[in-house]
Amino acid sequence: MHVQQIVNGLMLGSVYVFVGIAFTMIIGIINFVNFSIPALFMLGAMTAWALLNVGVVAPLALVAGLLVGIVASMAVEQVLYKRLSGRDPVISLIGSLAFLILYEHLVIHILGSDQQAFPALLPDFNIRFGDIVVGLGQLCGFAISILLVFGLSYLLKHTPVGRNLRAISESTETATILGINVRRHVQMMFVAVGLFTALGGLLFSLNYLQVSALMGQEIGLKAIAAMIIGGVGSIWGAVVGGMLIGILEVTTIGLFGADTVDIVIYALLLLLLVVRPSGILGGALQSTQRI
Amino acid sequence: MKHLVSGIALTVLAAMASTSPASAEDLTLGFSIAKTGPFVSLTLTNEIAVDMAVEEINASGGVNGKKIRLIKFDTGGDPKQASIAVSRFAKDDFALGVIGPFSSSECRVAFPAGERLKIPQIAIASAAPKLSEPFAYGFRNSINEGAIIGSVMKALKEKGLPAKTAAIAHATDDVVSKAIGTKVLPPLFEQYGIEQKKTVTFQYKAFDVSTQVSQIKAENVDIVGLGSPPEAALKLAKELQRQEVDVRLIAGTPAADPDLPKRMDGAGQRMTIGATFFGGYDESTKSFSEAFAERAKAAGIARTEPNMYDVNAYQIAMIYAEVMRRANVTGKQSEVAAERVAIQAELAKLKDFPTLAGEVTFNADGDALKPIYVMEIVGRKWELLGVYNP
Amino acid sequence: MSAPALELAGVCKSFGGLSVVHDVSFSVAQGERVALIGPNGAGKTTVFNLITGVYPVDAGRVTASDRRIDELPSRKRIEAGIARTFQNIRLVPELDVIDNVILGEQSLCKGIRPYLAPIRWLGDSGARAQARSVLAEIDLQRFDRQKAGGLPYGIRKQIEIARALMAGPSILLLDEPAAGLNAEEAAELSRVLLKLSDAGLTLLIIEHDMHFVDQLCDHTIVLNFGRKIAEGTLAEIRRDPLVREAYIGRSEH
Amino acid sequence: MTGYLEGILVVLCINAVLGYAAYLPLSIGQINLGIAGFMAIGAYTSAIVTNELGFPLILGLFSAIAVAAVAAALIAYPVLRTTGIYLAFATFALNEIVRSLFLNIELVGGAAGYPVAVYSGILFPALVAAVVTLLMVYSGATRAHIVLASVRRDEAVSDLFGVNIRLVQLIVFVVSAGLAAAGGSLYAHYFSFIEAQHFTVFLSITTILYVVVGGTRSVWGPIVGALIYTFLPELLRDSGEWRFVIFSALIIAFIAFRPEGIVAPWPSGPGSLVARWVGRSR
Repeated sequence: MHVQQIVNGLMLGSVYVFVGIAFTMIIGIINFVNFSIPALFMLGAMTAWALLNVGVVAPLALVAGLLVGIVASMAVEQVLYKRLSGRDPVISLIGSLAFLILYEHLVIHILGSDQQAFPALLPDFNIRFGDIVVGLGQLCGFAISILLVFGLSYLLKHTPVGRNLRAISESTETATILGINVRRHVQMMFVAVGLFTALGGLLFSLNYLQVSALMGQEIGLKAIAAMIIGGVGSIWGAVVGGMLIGILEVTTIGLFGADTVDIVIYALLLLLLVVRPSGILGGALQSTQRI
Repeated sequence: MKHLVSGIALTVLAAMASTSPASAEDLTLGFSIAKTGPFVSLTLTNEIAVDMAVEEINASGGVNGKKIRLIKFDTGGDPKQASIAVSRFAKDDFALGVIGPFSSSECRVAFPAGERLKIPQIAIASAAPKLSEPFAYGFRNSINEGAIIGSVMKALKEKGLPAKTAAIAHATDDVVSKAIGTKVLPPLFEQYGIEQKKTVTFQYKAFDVSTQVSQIKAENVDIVGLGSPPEAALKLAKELQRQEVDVRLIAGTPAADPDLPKRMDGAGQRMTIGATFFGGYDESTKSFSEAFAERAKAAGIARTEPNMYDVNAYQIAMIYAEVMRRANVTGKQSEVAAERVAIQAELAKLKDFPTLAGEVTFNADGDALKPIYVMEIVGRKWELLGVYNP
Repeated sequence: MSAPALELAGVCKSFGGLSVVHDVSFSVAQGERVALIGPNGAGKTTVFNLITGVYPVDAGRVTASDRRIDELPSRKRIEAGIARTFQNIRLVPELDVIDNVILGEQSLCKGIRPYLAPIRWLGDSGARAQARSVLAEIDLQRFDRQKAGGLPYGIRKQIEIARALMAGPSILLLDEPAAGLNAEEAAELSRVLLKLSDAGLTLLIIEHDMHFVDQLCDHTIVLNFGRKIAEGTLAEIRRDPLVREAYIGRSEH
Repeated sequence: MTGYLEGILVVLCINAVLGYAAYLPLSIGQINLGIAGFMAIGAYTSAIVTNELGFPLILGLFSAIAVAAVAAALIAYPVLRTTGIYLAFATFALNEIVRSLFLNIELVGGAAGYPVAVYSGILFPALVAAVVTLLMVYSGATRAHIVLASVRRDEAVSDLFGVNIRLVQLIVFVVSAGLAAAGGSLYAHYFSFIEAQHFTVFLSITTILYVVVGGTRSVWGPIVGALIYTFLPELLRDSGEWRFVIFSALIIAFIAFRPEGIVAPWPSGPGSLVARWVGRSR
């Protein structure tokens, strides 16, 4: 039976990896602590659900979900990043938290706060090996996130855009002096994070077949833990951190029961923050001391 | 800075003025609703049921020749607001009693306040065991989970349905679910000679229960006793379907949502629960459901079928009308304190009061005793298995 | 001859292999007014940071009136009588000028009592009185109730001096005090510094304005690429070929 | 005093005390997301000593503050090794740990919550809130306010003038925990019931948000923030869910256009915009 539990752990971990990457990308590259990401995750899913509920054809609803995620992310950039660029990350943390609460209450007001069943677009979104069940949603989510990690590493190392982004992550002032259009790159980052996080929300809904206005909170908190444990700013760190938390959660539930899950995970997070704030893989993308 | 503080003080006075003074000839009742916040999907429609009851009472001549006047206050499901609601109803509106609050967490804060102010309250959906026992002025028009799930077990036995081995799955961070999982189910399983195997736990807001279901699958039991709110029941049923685990879920009132079979979308087949209302039971319940559905559509609410909490709220209004009649209440401001005590006395000895969906009695703890409808999910609808009196 | 107010012996500092200060030694006698000059990037501000402990020395010793201070934590060095100003203004803009100055005597506040007095409401007694008198010394008392952030550059520069004086230092390190001042303001400042020096305060000043140095200092040390290349009166160092080369480069002949 | 206003005023008192618990770390540039955790420690301590040991109300409050302060002092060493957003994450983890612990300790009722016998009425919370406000406003006039503002603006310079940065951070962390515990005690004894699910990290977050709106650079900031956070939803009472949307939109507007909050000594007055742009280009 353990194989199924490990599969469950990996599948659960892949959700945290997906959102963890979004967090670590935006902190690592433009030093902006974006706590509104869990809301973008939820907005993608809830928009798609609402449209499907009204009878919109599936592909259109899914694309609309992505668009809403992007627009919401752009709003955060316009209102917060544009005005606060350069100010300390503490203010960006507080500002993005306010956006998280705004988006959640907006959705609660329009679509209600209770949990909805996401229609099963594919009859059985799972693959079965003997009695082992593997969720296809998470599998593609995991595949996409690994693809993205390779893609992003390649982009950062070998392309001009990547070089510009790395310059920006070192210091926005010098990047501007060097003639890099920082604003355009930052906007591109926010669009990428919006698209990517909303996609995460859709994959989650396809697999767990459930959405709610507050779904972002539970996943967001654990994804932040994954980012930190892996190493703030390191994309591979988010992958390692996410998987570790997934497995840890599954084993803790198996051994001690669900009520100790929060204690175990956040105790590990606190320990790591104190002993090794740069996380398991260290802030590869950017010097963590600066934050 | 100065102008700012005076600005805020002005707005405070405006907020106070909104509470209209009680006119002499009305009997005032407070209605504590959770229109925003976590319970909104269950509470949204309580207002319709209570309005229907009050209109019915006032149309048939009111109580002792006086009309019932309702003061509504939205607590948003927040315990602090529920306590503020009670002190407002008691001190500002001179209410004779309070319909609500809705949830256990709100009751735990509102009942002590009601006790101090000596104003009766009848909770709509609170099911935490022994909650109202220490409060003379705290009543609950909901049945404790032990009686509900007991009836479910009785129905399974009578119908000879397979129930030799059982597991328990309950949420750890919701007081009612934890009570069901730890204090209600184990003794019942023993009483009915069912071999209890593993207990699995989950957080009610957790989105992934695959681990727990894999543990249940390993036990291959006949039934799973469930202590959890509707959302978690939905998640568990869907995961059981995904991992192809064939088992019958049994649960209490937290999972009693008329829309649950539709939301299960094929999962949770043969899930059995007990509830204090079944729409299609008899003529009076059918006509109530139809009238309710019209108003729900008019109000643009997605769910048009009344849930048991709507019926509980409707019954509470009716109970108040009855006890106020028995205590021949006048509603004069000077008499309000004495009349609240009289109402409390009448409520304490309320026995077999006939109302919609059966007769209501309040036991010594202040909880309701009324018929329990045991039903199971077949396809996308609830099917009635039997009616049991606790 | 009493021990020098400040003495550096063989002080070195390098950042990641780049040697910024190399074997610098000099001493400043009690009550003396010494200028530390050199082209940009010569390591002048780094020397100040080494003296005040912003970062540790890699080698060498720093002593103040015969007491070794390079091992003291930066927080304790001000108790050894060393106060400083900064090249770019580092005041607290949202606080009144008088509060910024009061911060200067922070090192003299021991225990809990100094933190209990409501100095803002007590009008002119205790800390506020002393701060106002220090401001008066450099003729800035008219700004005491204004926010430090809203004042012109020159004024803010001098408020930093007042803050440093508040700590009752024996030696005052001034980092380009005349920068941003016009001729008249610079003359006024040097008149004030002369008065303080006559009252026994030792001054070590980083400055590019040679006229200001000439008016004020009797002894000058020249740094270039982290090394001391000359020392002496201003007239002597003007004739020193090494100094001329450092500033205007070697002639082509 | 109407029943309605009485309840709202007690909520205002609790929000003000909690606001000062969030204000202190903010006044030296730290985000402490563990406020709700220490509020829980205060609430449960006060409830236990009054329920089980028969302590009077005032002793319940003091033991709540004492226990929370000691807990903060013990945990301070590891937690304060982190800075900036790491400190925010560390205190957020701390908050979740404390909440989950209370959720699982059966002695205090675990998930079922814990009833509180001793009722405080409205005078006690009003008195405690008034005393806390007076103390904080008084501290605004002392040297402490100068040191805190200086540590917030420039730790290096403060250190050079003799400020012991580590000690200031420790004192702020412990006092903030004590204030949060006081808020917890007031909550416990007025609402007569406490449950661990109430003290989530989102309670810490909303507290910090309304203090930021009120202003983190003046001792009046938390009071103004608490007034707005308590009364705005009441004014929008009939607009249902919209009141939360409007409230969070208001916070975003402040953070984007006036991050220093309503009550801000500088930049204030007509020249502020110019001064701010000068400040920004520094």
